[in-house]
Amino acid sequence: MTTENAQKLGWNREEMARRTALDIADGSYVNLGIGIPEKVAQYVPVGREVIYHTENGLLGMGPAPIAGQEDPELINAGKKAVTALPGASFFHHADSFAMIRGQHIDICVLGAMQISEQGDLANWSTGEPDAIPAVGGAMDLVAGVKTIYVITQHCTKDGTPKLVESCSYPLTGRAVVSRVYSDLAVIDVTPEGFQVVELAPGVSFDYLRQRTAGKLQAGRQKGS
Amino acid sequence: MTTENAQKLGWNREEMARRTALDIADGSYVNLGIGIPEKVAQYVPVGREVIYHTENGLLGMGPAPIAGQEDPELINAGKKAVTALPGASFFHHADSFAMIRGQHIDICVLGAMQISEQGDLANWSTGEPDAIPAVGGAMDLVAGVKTIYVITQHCTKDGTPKLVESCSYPLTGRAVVSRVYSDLAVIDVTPEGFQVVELAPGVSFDYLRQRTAGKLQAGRQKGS
Amino acid sequence: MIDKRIASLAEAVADIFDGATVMIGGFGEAGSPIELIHALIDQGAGNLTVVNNNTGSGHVGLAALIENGQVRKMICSYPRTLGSKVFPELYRSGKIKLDLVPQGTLAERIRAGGAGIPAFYTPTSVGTPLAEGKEQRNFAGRDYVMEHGLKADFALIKCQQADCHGNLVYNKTARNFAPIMAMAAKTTIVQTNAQVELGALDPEVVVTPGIFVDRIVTVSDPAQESKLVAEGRRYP
Amino acid sequence: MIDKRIASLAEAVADIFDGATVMIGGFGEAGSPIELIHALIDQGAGNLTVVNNNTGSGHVGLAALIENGQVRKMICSYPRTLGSKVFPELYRSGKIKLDLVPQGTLAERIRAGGAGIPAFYTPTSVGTPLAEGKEQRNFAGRDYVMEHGLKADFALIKCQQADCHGNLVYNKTARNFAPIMAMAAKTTIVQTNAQVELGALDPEVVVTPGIFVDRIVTVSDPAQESKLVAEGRRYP
Repeated sequence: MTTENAQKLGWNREEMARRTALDIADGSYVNLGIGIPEKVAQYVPVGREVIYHTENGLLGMGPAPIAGQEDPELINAGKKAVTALPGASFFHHADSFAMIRGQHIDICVLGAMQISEQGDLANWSTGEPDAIPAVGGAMDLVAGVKTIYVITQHCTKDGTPKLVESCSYPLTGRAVVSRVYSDLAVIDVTPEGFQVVELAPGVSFDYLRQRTAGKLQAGRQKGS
Repeated sequence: MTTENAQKLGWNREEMARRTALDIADGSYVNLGIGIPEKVAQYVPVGREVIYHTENGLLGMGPAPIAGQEDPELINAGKKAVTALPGASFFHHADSFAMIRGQHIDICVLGAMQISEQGDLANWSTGEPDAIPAVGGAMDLVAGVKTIYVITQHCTKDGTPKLVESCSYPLTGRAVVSRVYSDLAVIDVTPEGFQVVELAPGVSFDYLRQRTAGKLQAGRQKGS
Repeated sequence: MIDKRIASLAEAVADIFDGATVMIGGFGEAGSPIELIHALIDQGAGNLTVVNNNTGSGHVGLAALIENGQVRKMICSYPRTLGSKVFPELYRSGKIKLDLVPQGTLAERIRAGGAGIPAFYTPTSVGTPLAEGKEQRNFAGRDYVMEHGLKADFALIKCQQADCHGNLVYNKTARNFAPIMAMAAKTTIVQTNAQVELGALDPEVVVTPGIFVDRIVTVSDPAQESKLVAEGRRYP
Repeated sequence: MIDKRIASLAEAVADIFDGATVMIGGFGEAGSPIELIHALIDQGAGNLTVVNNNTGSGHVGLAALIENGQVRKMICSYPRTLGSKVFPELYRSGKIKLDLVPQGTLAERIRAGGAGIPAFYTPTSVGTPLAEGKEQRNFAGRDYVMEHGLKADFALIKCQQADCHGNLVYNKTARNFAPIMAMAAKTTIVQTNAQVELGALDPEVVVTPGIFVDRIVTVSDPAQESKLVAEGRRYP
């Protein structure tokens, strides 16, 4: 594989976010996790109106303010300055998580360390003994939101698959992930295991299978 | 006993309410039941500020509005028109009963059908088979408010004692009543049974005992 | 684009189905969505389970819905309000069922239903007939009963102002059960006294965020139940 | 007369005792009652159990309270915020305990504590290490864990405006845990940006009714935690 080919293989972070945004229907209530998921908001197709929830107590969250307009008391769950759009509302934490736990949010997009072929998600702890455990709202989101999408690099930096038969890291939730958007493919979690929905440019099914540890079905993918 | 004596015996409804009001400390948060308890608000001694809660969603309830100023959407738990005083707040039912159940209300004054010497209260149902059962917020109030006072006629119209060894009517709550204000006396519920705090004008301890079915202690009463 | 406004009351309640569980806001007449209830009478769905604190009064609103034979069961705390005659008669003749729930337990069950809490423990009703048959448990020396979250297929509620996203504010004690019913129902249908532009409601004062609301109909001059009752009106 | 205003921060926190459980509002710096925390550092109570979503950042506010050795245990969901260095060091050296609770479970436990609910069931954390050792139960085919209500001896919170009865309104996402902590604490101590006349707050928009508030101190120009951290400030 030449360097040039390697560069063309798969999706970059922006493309992953753009691809995810395609699957967010008009009128959805959406919670975006920290990192690549935050970028999804930029790519929602024109003509769709999506309302963003941030679990620290705001529905109708808008983009980051222009420089100098930041309000330290108007932040998102990642503790970054945001804005409130017309139609927004503020509420306290118990009400905010009632929205989450009560299955009122349609879609949550999260990052991942591992996803099992049963849809188990590990994204909060490597389980290393000296790590400071920190969970935030991740377990609440995966237990409560109707549909959980994951955006993630298909493999770790050292090439280890993140899509696995069974997670070795501590779980965030069991059987919660619906769909994975990796740099290599869009993949559904189904009763028959992982199923390819779409392959990224230059990615073949065999290439993907070599980098996936769980059961992988060709499914109804388009592309090569 | 002459008619004249009979008229002087005990407290009337207004006096019962006035006597109860004496025991409501400055700064208390208070919920008043329907009937004689409602009258207590009129008799709180000058210089004390008491904040009234009505379980349908208002803290800082004021007296009835002047005629013609009634708002059908500003009512108390008895569904009568009220007012909101400066410092009032409106909230929904779950928040209102969180105040009650969470022991944030200091005093609740209720009517009664029966009170047992253990402090059990029956005030919601006669248990008759053709009665329409209706409980409202009574069970929540007795379970949640810090101190429960009862205002009641000492006996029913046919002379049957309402203060009893054990309630025969269905209970509203067990061991919940602190003090009873009847037309004949103020009576504490103690581990040793009913204990007289104060006798109404013209009422002797023996007279009271004859009209009380539970264990009655002379206690530390003033008066005859 | 998100616009939850519906042109007519009839359209707003069209899909309420036979056998549905319907939460109806209001404490007495305060907050009662009387026009939505009348639209449900016109629509005719039957065998309903209705959740409301009371059972209506006179022969309009909730009482009329009951009188019209559309309600199989009432879940409520106080079916005996002054002026409530329809329910008692049907109840005594065995034509309607009653699930009597203490008012605060009813409110907390509805909130739990909306908040994804399947069950919780409460001290309310311990030692009373309403705790019979319910699981009890002691925490830190005190007894509690277990109660279940309550959900509904539909909620019919009334508010003061609404925007097209479904953000709502209420009027005084008419708020009562509406915010939690909006949370607990699959489909929440709102009649509002007034519609306002998106952005007109301060985000700090919105009581019901739009996420809990599905349909909004404006009824700018709603009937007052007690007036209809005093005039001896009947619906239909 | 009811007047919950207290003249000084020192007076407001004077009776916080060794071993107390103290809920502290704020999500990151938004809503953090930094002046009240500094007053608690001056006051010196130790062996505290502190409930907050995070563990502070830099060497001011909550981080400074921890660094000062006053905190025995943190109950929180995310003790690893950017800029949080004090807690991780003490935790690794075994000098502070951590009770890690999912954020929504933490919020619901606090609300339950304030609402007289000793325990409830939640789907959050089922099948994860945080559910280990907790009672589980199946309702309608789904597994839930039982969680307990959480109360405190004191709550320290910050608001935007307060009246002398303790009615509070907040500023944007600084609201976060404050309203429920005010409910769950025996004594709720508030620092407010501004005091307003009784009656100045519309009863429709009060977020925390005064019944949940015990003491109010005005701090009209509160420090901004991120600025202090950026400047490398330390307290005391």
